[in-house]
Order: sequence, then C-alpha cells, then structure tokens
Amino acid sequence: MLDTVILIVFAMIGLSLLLNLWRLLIGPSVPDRILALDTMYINSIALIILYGMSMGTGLYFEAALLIAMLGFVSTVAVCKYLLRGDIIE
Amino acid sequence: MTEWIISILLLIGGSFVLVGSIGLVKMPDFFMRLHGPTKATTLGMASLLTAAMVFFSTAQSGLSVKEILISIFLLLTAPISGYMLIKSAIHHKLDSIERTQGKDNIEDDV
Amino acid sequence: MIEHLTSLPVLLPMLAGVLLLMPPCGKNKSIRRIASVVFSAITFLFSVALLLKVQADGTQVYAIGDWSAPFGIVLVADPLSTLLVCLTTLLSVVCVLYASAGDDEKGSFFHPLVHFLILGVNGAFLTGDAFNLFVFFEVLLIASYALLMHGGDKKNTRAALQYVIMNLVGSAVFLIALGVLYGVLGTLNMADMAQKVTLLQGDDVYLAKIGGLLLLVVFALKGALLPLHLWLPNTYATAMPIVAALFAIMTKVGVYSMMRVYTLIFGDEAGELSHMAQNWLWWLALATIAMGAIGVLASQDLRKLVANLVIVSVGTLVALVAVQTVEASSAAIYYLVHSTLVTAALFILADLIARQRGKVADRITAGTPVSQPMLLGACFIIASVAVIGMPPLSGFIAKVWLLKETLDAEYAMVFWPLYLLASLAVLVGVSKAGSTVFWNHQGKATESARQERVHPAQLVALLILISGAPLMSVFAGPLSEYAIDAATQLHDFEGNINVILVGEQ
Amino acid sequence: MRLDTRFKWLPTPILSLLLFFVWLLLNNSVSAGHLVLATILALVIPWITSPFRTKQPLVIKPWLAFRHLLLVLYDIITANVQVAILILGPNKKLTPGFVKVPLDLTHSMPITILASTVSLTPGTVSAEVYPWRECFTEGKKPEQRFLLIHVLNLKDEQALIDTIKQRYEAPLKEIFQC
Amino acid sequence: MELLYAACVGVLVSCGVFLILRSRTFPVVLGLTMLSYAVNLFLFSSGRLSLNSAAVLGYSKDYADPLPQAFVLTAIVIGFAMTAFVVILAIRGRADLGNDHVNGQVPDNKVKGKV
Amino acid sequence: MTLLWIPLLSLLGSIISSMTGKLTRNQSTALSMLMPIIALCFTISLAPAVFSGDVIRETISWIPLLGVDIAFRLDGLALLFVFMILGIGILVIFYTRYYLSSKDSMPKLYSYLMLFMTAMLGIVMSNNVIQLWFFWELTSISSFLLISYWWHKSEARKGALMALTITGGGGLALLAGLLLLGNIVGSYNLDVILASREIIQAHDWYEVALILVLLGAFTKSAQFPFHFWLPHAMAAPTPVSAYLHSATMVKAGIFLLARFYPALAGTDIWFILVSITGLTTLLVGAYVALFKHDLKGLLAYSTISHLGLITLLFGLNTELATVAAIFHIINHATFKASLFMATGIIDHETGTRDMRKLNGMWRFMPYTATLAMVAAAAMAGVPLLNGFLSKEMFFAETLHQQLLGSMSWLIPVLATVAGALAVAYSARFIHDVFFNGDPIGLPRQPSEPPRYMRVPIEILVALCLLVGIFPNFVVDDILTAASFAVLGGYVPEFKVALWHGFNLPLLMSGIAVTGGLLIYTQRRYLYQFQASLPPLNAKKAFDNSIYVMIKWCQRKISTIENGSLQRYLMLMFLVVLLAAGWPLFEMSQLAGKKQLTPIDVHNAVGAALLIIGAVCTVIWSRKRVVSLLMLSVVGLMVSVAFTRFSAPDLALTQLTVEVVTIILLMLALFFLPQHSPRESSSMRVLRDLGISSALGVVVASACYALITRPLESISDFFLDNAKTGGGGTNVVNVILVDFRGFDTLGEICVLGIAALGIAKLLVNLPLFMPGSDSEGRPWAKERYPILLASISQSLLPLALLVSFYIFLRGHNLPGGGFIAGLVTAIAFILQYIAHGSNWIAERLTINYRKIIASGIAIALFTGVGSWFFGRSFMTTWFDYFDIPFIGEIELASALVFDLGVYITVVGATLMILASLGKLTANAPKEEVNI
Ligand code: NA
Ligand code: NA
Repeated sequence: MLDTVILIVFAMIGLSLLLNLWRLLIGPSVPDRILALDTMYINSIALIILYGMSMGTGLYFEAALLIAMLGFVSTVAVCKYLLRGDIIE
Repeated sequence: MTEWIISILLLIGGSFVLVGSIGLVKMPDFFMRLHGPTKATTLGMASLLTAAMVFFSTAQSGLSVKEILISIFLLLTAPISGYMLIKSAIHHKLDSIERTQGKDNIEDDV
Repeated sequence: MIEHLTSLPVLLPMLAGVLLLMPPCGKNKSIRRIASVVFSAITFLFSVALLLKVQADGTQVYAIGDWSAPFGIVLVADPLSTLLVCLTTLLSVVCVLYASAGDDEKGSFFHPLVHFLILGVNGAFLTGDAFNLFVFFEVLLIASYALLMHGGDKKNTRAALQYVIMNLVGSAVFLIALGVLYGVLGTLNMADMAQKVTLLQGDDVYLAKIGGLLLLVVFALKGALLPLHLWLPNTYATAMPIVAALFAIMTKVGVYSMMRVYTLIFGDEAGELSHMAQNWLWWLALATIAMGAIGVLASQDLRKLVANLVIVSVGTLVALVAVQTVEASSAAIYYLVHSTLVTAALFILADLIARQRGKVADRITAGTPVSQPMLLGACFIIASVAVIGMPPLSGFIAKVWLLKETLDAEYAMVFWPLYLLASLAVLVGVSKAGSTVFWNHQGKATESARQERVHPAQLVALLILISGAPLMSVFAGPLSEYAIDAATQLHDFEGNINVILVGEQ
Repeated sequence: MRLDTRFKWLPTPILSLLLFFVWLLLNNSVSAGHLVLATILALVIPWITSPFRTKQPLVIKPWLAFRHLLLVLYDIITANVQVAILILGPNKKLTPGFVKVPLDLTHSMPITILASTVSLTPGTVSAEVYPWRECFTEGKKPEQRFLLIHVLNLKDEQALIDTIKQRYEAPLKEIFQC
Repeated sequence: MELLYAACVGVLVSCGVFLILRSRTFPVVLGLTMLSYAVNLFLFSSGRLSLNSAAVLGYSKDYADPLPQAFVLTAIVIGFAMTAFVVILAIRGRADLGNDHVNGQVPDNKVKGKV
Repeated sequence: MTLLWIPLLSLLGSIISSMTGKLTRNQSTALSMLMPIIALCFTISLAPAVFSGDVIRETISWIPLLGVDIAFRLDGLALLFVFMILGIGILVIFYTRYYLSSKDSMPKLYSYLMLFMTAMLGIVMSNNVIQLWFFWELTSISSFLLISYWWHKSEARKGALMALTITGGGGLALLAGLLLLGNIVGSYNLDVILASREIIQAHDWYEVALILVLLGAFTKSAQFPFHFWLPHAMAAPTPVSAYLHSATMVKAGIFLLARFYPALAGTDIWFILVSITGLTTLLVGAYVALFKHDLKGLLAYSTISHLGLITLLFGLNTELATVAAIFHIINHATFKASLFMATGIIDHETGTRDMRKLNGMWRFMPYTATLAMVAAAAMAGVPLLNGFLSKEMFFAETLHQQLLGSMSWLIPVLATVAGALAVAYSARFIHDVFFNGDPIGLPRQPSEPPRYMRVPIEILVALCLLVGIFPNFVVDDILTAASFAVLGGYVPEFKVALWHGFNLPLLMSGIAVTGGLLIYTQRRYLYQFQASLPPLNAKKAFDNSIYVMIKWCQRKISTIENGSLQRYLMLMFLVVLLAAGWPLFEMSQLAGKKQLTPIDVHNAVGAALLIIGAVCTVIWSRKRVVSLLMLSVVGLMVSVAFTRFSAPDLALTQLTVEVVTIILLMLALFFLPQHSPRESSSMRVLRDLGISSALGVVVASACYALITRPLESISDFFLDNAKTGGGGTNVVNVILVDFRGFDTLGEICVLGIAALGIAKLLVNLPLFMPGSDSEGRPWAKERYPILLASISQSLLPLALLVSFYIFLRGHNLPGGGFIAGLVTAIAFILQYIAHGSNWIAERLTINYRKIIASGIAIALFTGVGSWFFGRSFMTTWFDYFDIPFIGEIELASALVFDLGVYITVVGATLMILASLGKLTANAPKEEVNI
C-alpha cells in the first residue's frame, strides 16, 4: 500500500511542481516568479524526501536539509536585489 | 498500523503541498498568492517529514528524528521569505485586486 | 627527499604560493621579493636535479598517496616532461626576478600567482592522469587569468574577458572529452587509456575518437592553433610583458599535451585510431604558420609582433608533432625550448624598449630614441637573429633540424615553401621593426623616459633568457642527443606502459 | 527586560540548548560520544558567533514560552486547514485587505517572532514593520511601531487586531518581560 | 530514461551555447553556467545511470560508479571558481569599458538586418 | 695551427677591435689589422700545399645527430677567396682609418667589418653545407649592420633592410636547396656532395635543389632580377662598399656557383638558368650604369654587370669559361675595390659623389685621378690591364659555345654590346669626373687626400698592372689551383697572355672600345631616349610592394581578428561540432546493448522542468532577473537529478554551489546593465540557433551512445579499497581526499587563486551603481529589513552546526569539507545580506588571504606529512581508537586534509564576496541609470 501511496504523493508533488513552473512562467511580476521559485525549492524537498522513502534510504536527507536552508538564502538575496539593488551593501 | 499512519501523513502532506501550489496559481493577486506557499506548503512539508520520520524510524533500526530539523528550518524561514517577498511586491507597487481593503495602510518605501 | 624529487616541481611552487601569502611575505615587499626569487630558484634547482636523476636512472614514476596507476594519480618524469619542467621553472626565476624591479607592485598577489601558475604548468607536464591534467590546466588558467589583469588597463580588461570566456568554453569541452573517454575506456590514467584503446571494438572506437578529437580541440585552444588562436594576439599583447613572457610556456602546454595524447594514447598502437588527428593537425599547423606570419607583418607594435611570433612557433611545433616520427618530435622538443626562451626574451625586450621610448612605447613607428641603445640594441639583435632562425644562434639549428625532419613527411612539398616564406616574413617583420624602433628617431624623449634605465634585476633576467640562444647553439650536440632520447621515450609505447603501469624501469 | 545573561560562558542558554538537541537530532544518536560533542558544540558555537548577535531581550519565562509555542503550533494546523479551504473555494468570496497592527513590542527579536507567528497563522502574512529601521534608532526613543499585515479574507479589522495583540503579542511581552 | 537524460543534456548544451554566443556579458555568463551544468551531467553519465545505488558502502546492494562522481565534484568546484571570476571580470569590464559588450564596445551598426 | 684559426683570428679581431674605443685611431687600426695579417700569413704558409693539389681539412664534431659538424677545407678555390678576403680586408681597414670622420665610431665599423670577414672566410672554407649556410647568413647579418652603419639616415636603414630581405630570402632558398642536396646524398659533407654528381643529377629533386641553390647565389650576387638591392646598399660607408659590395660578399654567390659547379653544373637547365641570368644581368647592369649620376651608383651597376659576366661564364658549361670566370673574379675585385676607394677619396675631399657637380678633378688631385683612371681602364678592359685579359677570355668563350643552337651567335654579339657599354661608363667615370670643365657648387674645396689613404689604392692598381702585364707570373698558380678545385680535379690547358695574336676576341675588344667611346660621346641621344622611358625606381617598387604586402596583411588580420568574441566562439563551436559530430556519423549504431531504465512520472516532470527552465532562460535572456530565476530552476533540477541517480554528494555540492552562484549573479545583475538590448539580427539568431542546436544534438547523441553501453571501469578498485585502504565508506569522498586527493589539492588551489584574482580585479574598481532599478524605481529605503536581520542572526549558529555535521560525516556518508565550507560561507553571506559589510567588518577582522593560504597549507602539509613515515606524498593514515566512555572513534589524516579544504573554501568564498561588499559599502549610489 505504501508504495501506491508514495506514487500518488509523487504525482501530487509533480503536479505541484508543474503548477509552480506555470506561475514561474506566467509571472506576471518578478516577485510572483520568485515566490514560485521559492515554492519550487520547498516542493523539491518533498520530492527528495519521497525518493528517500521509496528507495528506503536516508542518504538524501542532507540534500533536503540543505535545500531548506539554502533556498531561503537565494530567495532573500533576490528580494534584497529587488529592494536595494546591491545585495551586500 | 505504522504503514497506515505513514500513508495518511503522506497523503495529508501531499495534499497540503498541492493546495499551496494551487493557491499560487489560482489566486488573483500577488498578495493573495503568497498565502498558499507560506502556510499550506509549510504545513504540508511538516506532515510529509513526519511521515518520513515515522517511516525511517520503523524501516531502519532505531529512531530517526532528524527530519524534524527540516520542519524547524522551514518554520523559521518561510515567514521571512514571505516577508521579503511581500516587501518587494510593495516596493514594486504590485496591484492588489480592487476589493482589497486598507490599501492606504501601505506606506511608500522610497 | 630524493625519492620525492619527482613531486617537488609541483609541491614547491604550491608551498611558495602559500607562504608568500602569509606573514612575513604577505606584508613586506622586499621580503616577499627575496622569498619569491629564492623559491623559484630552489624549484629550478630541484627540477634540474630531477632532470639529472631522470637521465641517470630513467623515467621516474611517483605514485601520489602510494596508489599505483591506474587507480591513483601518478607523476611521470620522463626526459621530455622534466625538460619542460626545467624550462618552466627557469622562466619563473626570470619572471619573478624581472618583476621584482617594480612590476610586481602594480597589482596585488603577483608573486603567489606566478608560483601558482608554475604549479599548474609543472603539474600539467608531469601528471600521468588525464583528469589530473584537467585540474592542472585549470590551475594554470585561473592563475593566468589573474596574472593577465596584473597592472592592466582597459584594453587589457577586454582581452582578458575574451580570453577567459574562450577558455571556460574550452574547459567545458575538455570535460566532455574526458567524459567520453572515461565512458568508453573506464579509466583516465593515460598509460592505461593507451592500453585500453588498443582493445576497443565496434562503435566504441568512434566514441573514443570523439573524445580524442575533442581533446585535440582543447589542446589546440590552449596551444593557439588556427582557428582557435584568435584569443592569443590581443591577450599576449595587452598583458604586462613580463606576464606575457611567462605565458610563453603556456601555449607549449597545449602542444605538449598533444604530443603526449597523440603519441601515447592515439599513437602507433591505437589501431583504427592511430594518428587519427594527423591530417587535421597538419593542415591546421600550416594555416597557423601562415596566419602567424601574416600577423607578424601586420603588427604595429612590438608586443603584438612577438605574440604573432608565438603563433608561428605554435604552428611550427604542431606541424612537427603531426609528422609523428621520433626525429620530428626531437626537432620539436629542441624548437620548443628555443622558441619559449626567445619569445620570452622578446617580450621582456619589448617592455624595456617601451619604457625607454616614452609615449610611443613599443609602437613600430618613428619615435624618441631609447636611452640605452647599445644594451637593448645588442639584446634585440641577438633575440631577433634567434627568432628569425639565422645563425649562429639556436633558431638556426632549430630551423635546419625541423626542415630536415619534415623532408620525408607526406606534405613536405607544402610545408617547406610555406615555412620558408613564413621565415622570410618573420625576417622582414622583425628586422623592419627593429630598425624602425632603434634607428628611426623623431622628437625628443621625455625626461622620465630618458631617465628610465634597465634595473639590475631586469638585466639579469634578460641576460638569462638571451643567453639561452647562444648556449643552445653551442651545446646543440648534447641537447640534440637529449632531445632524441626524450622523443624516443615519448614514442616508446611498450616502455611507457611498462614503466607507468607495471612499474618496470 | 533583561539583555545580559547570568553566565558569561553561557550567553544564550536557549540557543545552546537548541544546538545541543539539534546535534543529537542530526546524528540520530544519544551515544556518549555525541553527547560530549553536542555539549562542546553547544558551548563553542554560541561563543564563536557571539559577535554576530545584537543584544536581544532574554527569555525570562521559558515555561510560558513553551506553552505559547504549543499554542502557535495548534493555531498553525487549524489556520492551515482554514486557508486550504479558502484557497480551494471560489476566489470571489475572498475579501483581502491590509491591516496595520500597532505594536507594543520594541525589540527586533520579539517583533520577528510575532511577525513570523502572524505569517504562519490564520490567513495573514506580515508585510512590513513601520517605521523602517533606517528612521528609527534602536533603544533610543521607543517610537510607536506598526506591523503591516496582509489578510486573505478580512471580515472585521478591529477583531483581527485584537486577536493578534492578545493571542500572540501579549504572551511574547510576558515571555521577554518587555 | 536514458533518452530523456541525454535529451536534457542536449537541451542544456544548446541553450548554453546559444547564450554564450550573445553579445552581452550577463547572458554569456548565464550560458557558461548552463554549459557547466550540461557538462557536469554529461561527465556524470559517463559512469552510467543507476538508481538507488549511492556509492556509500553498506547502503545498497550494488554501487554506482564513484569515479565520475568524484570528477564531477571537482568539476563543479572548479566551475564555481571560474564562474565567480568571470562574473567579477564582467563587472570589471563594465566599469573599465563603460559597457557590458563582450567586445568591449557597442558596435555602431545597430541597424537591423546587419550582423 | 689549424684551419679553424683563420676565421677564428678574424673573429678575435672583431672582438678586439670592438674594444678599442679608448685607443687612438692609429692604435685602433693597427690592432684591428693585426689579426687578419696573422691570418693572411698563416694562409700563405698553407698555400704551397694547396698549390700542389692538396686539400686541407679540419673537422670538429658539433651536432653529430644532425650531421652538422664544424668542418673546414682549404682547396684552391677557397685559398683564392681567402687571399682576397683577407688581403682586400686588410687594405679596407687601413683605408677606413682615413675615411671615417672623428664623429663616426671606428671600433664599431672595424668590429662589424671583421665579423663580416669571419663570415666570408667561413663560407669559403666550409666543408659542411649547413655550416656554409651558417656563415652565408652571417654575411647577411653583418652586411645589414654595415649598410645601416649610418643608421640615422633613412636610406641607410632602408637599403640595409632591402639587402637583408633579398639576401635573407635567397638564404632561405639556399638552405632548402642545401638540405635537399644533403638528403639526396645522405650527408651534409661537402666532399661527399661534390663527389656525388651523378646521384644528384639523376635525382628527382635535382631541378628543385638547383633552382633553390641558384636563388641563393643570384640574390647574393645581385643577379637580375634581384639586383636592385645592391645600389641601395651603397648607403654604406664607401670602404664597406669596396669590401662587401664589390670584392667579397657579392662574390659569395659567385663562389657558390663555383663551389657547387662539380656537383650541379653541366646540365641544360644549369646552362639555361645561369647563362641567361648572367647575360641579362651583364647587359642590364652595364646599361643602367651609364645613366647613374652618383659615382657609387655607377660603380654599383657596373659591379652588377661584372657579376653577370662571371655568372654567364659559369653558365657556359665549358672548362675554359670557368677558368675565365675565376680569373675575372680576381680582376674585378682588384679594380673595383680600388675604384670604390678612389670614389671614397673624391667624396671625402669634395663632399659629393654627383658626377654633374664633379668636374675637372684632375687639377685638384692628379695623383688620385691617375690611380682611378688606371683602375677604370682596367674595368673597361683596356690592354695592359688585368680587365683586358679576362675580358678577352670571356669573348673567346662566348664564341665557343653552341648551346643556343642556331642562335648561338647572339651571345658573342651581346657580349660585345655589353663590353661597349662597359667602355662607355668607364669613359664617363674618367672624363666626367676628372675632366669635363670646372666643378659646380662643391661643398668642399678639394685637394689630395692624406698620403696613406691612397696606399691601398696604389697596391690594388699595382696589382691590376702586374696581372695585366705579367699574368703568368702573378696569377698562374692560384688560378690553376682554384680551377682545379672548381673543375673537380681537372684543369684544361689555358694560357693567360697579353697577346694571342689578331683574332676574333681582339676584334670584339676593338669593337667594344670604339663602340663604347662612341656611345659615350653620343650619350646625349641615349639620355634623351632614356628620359622618354617611364622611370623605374626599384627602391620605390620594393618599398611599395612591402607596403602593399603589409597593408594587405593588416587588412587580413583586422578582418580575421576583428575583436568579436562571438566570431571566435562560433569558430570554436564549429570545430567542436566537427570533432564530435564526424565520428558519430561513422558509427553504425548509436544505442548500445545496455538494459534501459523505464521513465517514471516524476522523472518526466523533473526533465520537463529542467528543459523548460533552460529554454526560458534563453527566451528571457534579455530580461535578466527572470532569466536568472529560470536558470535557478535548472540548477535545482540538476541537483534533484543527482539525488535521483545515486549521487548524494554531487547533489549537496551542486545545491550549495548553486546558491553562491546565484548570489554572484545577483551582484552581476546590479553592477551590469539590467537589460540586454536587442542587437542580434534575425540571421544571426538563426545562425546561432543552428550551431547551438547542432551541438546539442551531437552532445546528446554522444551521451546517449555512452549511457546505453555497458561500462567496465577501474572503479571496482575504489569500492573494494575505500574502507580497507582509505578508512571511509563514502567512496566518493574517499576518492576525493585519498585516492585522488591530488585533484582536490589542485581544486582548492583553483578556488584560492580565483579568490586572489577576484580581489585583484576589484582593486581601484570604478563601479557603476545605479540609483534606481531598471524601471526607474528608486531603491527601497530600508537597507537591512528588520525581520531578516534578526532571523539571520539566529540561523548562523544553526548553520555552523549543520556545516560541522556535514564536515564530520563526509568520510563515511555524503558530505565533506567542501560542502561544509560552502554551508559556512553561505551562512556568513546571509549575514552580509542582512547586515551589510560594514557591520560584519566591525565584528570580524579576518584576513581572508591568510585563511586561504592556511587552508591550502594544511592540505599540503597533511600530504607532506606522509614523507616522515617514508611514504609518498599524500599517503593517508587512519586508525580506530577505543576511548573509554565515548566509544570507538576513527582518526584519519584525510580529515585534516578535508579541514584544509574546508578552510580554503570558506576563505575563498568569503573573500570573493567580502571584497566586493567592502568596495560598495561606502560608495554612494548614483542617480543615473546606465
Ligand atoms: Na556592496
Ligand atoms: Na553551478
């Protein structure tokens, strides 16, 4: 059963990713796109966690952890750029 | 039993993540779109990670609780990402839909 | 220490680079200069020691981390690579010495960067592993990028930008080539690759060919072979001359890699793949010579002229590589050393001349006279005679040798006329430039230019390089023996495999 | 409000505790070796990073903080279900709005916590803290601050403000005693 | 899957190359980054694709080829260093030359239809 | 004493005289003459042996592998030339003493002259053709230096350059020819070559080799059409002209003909090439000489003409003609050298060489005039003088040949015409200069020169007379010996005598003298005719052709190297396309035999994201921010792909690198313009699309071909030995820090150097900092958003903890120093973003340069450490320790190495960003948006 559920959730995450991509593509504003990208980062965490579960290995946990940490930094950096131009001032 | 718990948690998580992304696509203006990813996705992720926690705790020998960490990170960072995003949206003077109330509460940031 | 001698040409520059960034070298200018010169001299001496050892005991193989080939990375010091290492380190001595007269302070980190560059070059010469070669290519490239901008101006920035972008693309191609080769051969140790290539069957042969040809593209880019030479003239002409002098060795790295790859891996034993690049190399080399000769005639300043001379020398070298005989390779080895020293000397001379001519700098046009015409003129004549290939200096021997060894090649009837015409063009270009710069006076020198004198450190550096030409001529006998020995070992498939993979001497 | 700690060697006890547990979480282990390592890290890392910390009010009432945390978690879950319903429902029914909540908190860390809480709970996202820091020197003249929030479905503005102030801001004031 | 993978590499190469051929430094830098993604994927695939077989001893039955992974790691790091350098060089170029054209000057003939 | 001493003494002389700058002129001259005199005496001592038919040889090994040795031989021909070179050389040195003004540097000229002398001696005595060429080229170099002795004069520079170009080009041809000859006979030894006539002339390359050698000879000897450099070489000081451009250097070409006569001559092609060239040169030279107003110009063309004569003689392919040629070499050297010296005196005394101004010199310098007139008469071929004898022989030989078939009569006729012209210009030399009225506007009042300045001329003129009157007594021995050498050991019966009776040659001489005088007296008409011809200025033509060539080159170069990076890159991509694409077409089947993996839905989604992201990066490349966001999608998906395909370490690395890259690109976004203008034409876009898609297809095909094939690699070794030999279970990491730690060492060097380079780039960087964004919005007021500032503070310790975790586990599980380093760096970058660089600078005073250096140093010294255990560099060490209470722990040197990596990465990354941050922190943003 778990395998089926994992497959279903895979599909859900896949759909989410496509929805994110849709938003990323149509925008219309830059913040919209950044938001879409940020969500994509988080959804990728879900994807990787699911991979880990479907393969039964915890080896990919750190990848998920880093996306959580680092996706945030990219989002912040881009926003700072929109706000101030110079991100390290 | 654990398989049931895991499955339910997974499905809940997946649904919330999906809902977050649906919100991202469906909502009419940027400010409303922001709500989905900051909340639904975060909770969905928490649920998924809990599922993973249970999964690894049972599948492998010993407790696996490090998945909580990701949740902590997300809970810490999601509001800030949202805040930075909405700040830039305000800075870009993005339109909110007509019926938005209290638009005059926004101050010009330049 | 003696058993680690093979690793020292790589490790010492790294150590030097690191120590020069730390106190007390980091802060104090004079300590840094002295340390840098001493370090490069030590590296040179150890390289010479390695050369003697190689001559005495044969090719040295050094397994890094005690992991033998093909699993670990090995350094292979054979007569050819060791010779080039000696050449490189000699050049570095000259370079740091010359720059210590003041050029090193026109930007930050000059000395460490030079040592890092040498690290990369020596590593590329010594390594026996294709991926490690990539790594050292990158080391030398990044160091060259940084050095290129040393004391630079706007023109320099533009040239650097183009140079960097082209080389980044080149690095990407290198990686694809390595990917293909690993994907087919399952190894990247060059000796092992050579062995595996002989066993290829079916379509795998063509995949390996892709890898081999892509490697050729990379080496052609580094070596500035037509049509991938276009980065060179501007880059070398806008870099600070002493940096350009040091860069004289960099194109040689590309040519050297070609020699290695196309004699060892895709050499006589490679079955269907043997000599697969020969035709390509041959025609490209000819075109490069022609292009370089045209460039020499077209050059409007000395540095551009020397840059084009570098292109001619690359074309000549590659033509010799394409012949793929022991004799041609030996001529190539001699020519390589000669042309490196001479072009480096010419870059330095161009700089000294430019300093003393004030505003006209090194432009080939009437201008104010140099303040030390005797010294610079004499040096210029020596360097010119050498580069043109006139007797009594090394260029003449190189010319005779390479003509002799190409006579029996398939395309000799194209190469000879072209090469001779190119030589004539070089003769015309260089002599015209020299007589204009030294003899065609116009206007008065500015006070600062008139007071510009060759600094003792610069003089020593210049003399070291200049003396190469007569010395290589006087000792042409033993040198030619060495070159033939080196070329023989280069072409010795069995011997290489045995030494590197089996560990037999 | 207190800014300085009791122990010089333990400037931020909460942080140290967090690090201690996070280390154990990361390694999934409570072996002796990891306990020692966790302790060392919990002491060393705050010490290394201390220059990068601006003085913040200390948690005076940890127990209250813990209770508040649970409350917030509960709110997050319920709020999310509500938001999910709102999202999936028809857009036309939504009446978004911007609301300015006056703040009693003055320091950045409590404000951050409040803003984060607000962002994670019912249909609200923190947008701005007015006035901007550039116009406001910390600790000097405690000027009235506002939190601008965006509400997905705004029904009663005052009620929302009151909820935020009572449910989230008041406990924070108490926890930090400011 | 192999076909899909190869297609992805091909698309990345195409896009990267196209961007590298642009005339302004920023797209070129983007192109270089894209090309390095492609190259890393390519180099990685020289060890063949394998699922659920990370080369960590004891974690799976059979192991992916670890050597290309090590190569790619090195390549990523080096690529990063190079990208950093070229980015700053582009900034330097803009500052020195007053424009961000890769040739250091904006061509005069901006007439459409003329290369 | 050995043969080597002859050139060596001369070289020694060159060195000695270059150092006589401090001595008086007399001392300097005496010292300079000493060495050649010794050499001459030495040669004389050798002469009897040579006259008796011996060939003296001397060989020193130089480059045996190339067949190049230092080999000298002295036979009759060489002896003749050595005598000429040394004898005339000594006279010229002596003459120069009086010729040079005190302004001119005497040591320099002496030194060059004797360097040239060395080269000439080398040529004539070489027994190895490569060595011959060696000295041949040395004469070109020394002649260049001598012609440009007065380098401040434009004509001197240009003349020198022209001479060098022509003779240098000829030299290259000669080298090719000699190498071919050497290859034909299998040796560069002259003895061998000269003895291999049959082999050479039967060889396919004979014609090519002959033409190449002749090109060398003709250019050097100023044969038509390469003659034009010689008159311009007259810009040299007159002693130089006397020595190089009449007596010796130009004779080198002639010498070459003589030297290779035994091996190359005797064929039709030799006859045709040599005799036609000689005849043409003879006539052209003589004709043009008539019109020169410059004395040296006249002499130059006369020299050309005489060289043509000698060449013609060699071309006639008869033994006697050859003897005549050798005889004329001697005669021409004596009278022409003396004429040049006389001209030098005239120039020296009057300040001009223009015959239109020089008139009636007889009155001012009767003694010099007499000498000059005698020499000129010799040149004209007047009886009792040496010129007459060789000219008679010449006329006789022209009669004896049948090689033009029925048209063979043309040669004696033309020879007579040339003789008449020679008489005419000789007459002009005598009449126009020494008589013909009063001088016109001379710069100086002329008088007889210093007594000793005339001595060399006296000696030479005496020789002319001696030879002319007692030919047998004076020249028989040497002429025989030289002919013996040239003709390969056979000398025909010849009789050099003043009187052969009334015969055809005498008639020809008579016609020539009468005709010549007639031409001279009627020269007005000839001048008018000449003036009506279009002017032909060789120098202009040469300069022009050089100029045109250079302009052509410059045009070519500027079209090829047009500075367009796109062009360069396009070429490169095309080459790559060819290199990678071509073998693909040779393959029979792209796909291999490996079992393929099925596609699943999430992979498809990932691929879709990646592809769409990549394509949109391109589509929106002009909207830079959007493009960057799209690129991030690609980066993210690449990391996801790495996790999918079992490469956790790669995924981690890619992710961390990605973030730093994005941040760097954000910086680029700010400092570069915000938009890319639409610049590319549709054609250009189409072209680029074509190239890029072709490349994509090729790479994808190669990739597909690879991954569908099974692989046998060396990797099993790593899997087997990672734990036992490297002490870790994460094989990728063990490879990185152990098996191939050397790569990693290089890699961190790259990173460190990049950081140094970037710091270097940022020195004195004038930044463009727009005051508003691309749409003209001014930047937001709040620099450091309050919530971000406080949350990033809290994240820092957490991130450090995580990075420590990743660092520690790297050896056994995914992670490692590099990733940990980047995580740390990113945590600090977040602080920079949230607080600004000033805030950081107040809190963190770390010199990143030292950090980087110590990181690399740690890695390096970890590697070196193994030396102390007698192992090679980077041999790792690890062991497990059981510590009470804590349990078993592993200690490994690889961990220390990884620490080095970690430190370098942190240092380098932060240095890159901090340097830029520092630069902008305090700079005001401009209100302009460029
Ligand atoms: Na900044
Ligand atoms: Na990257």
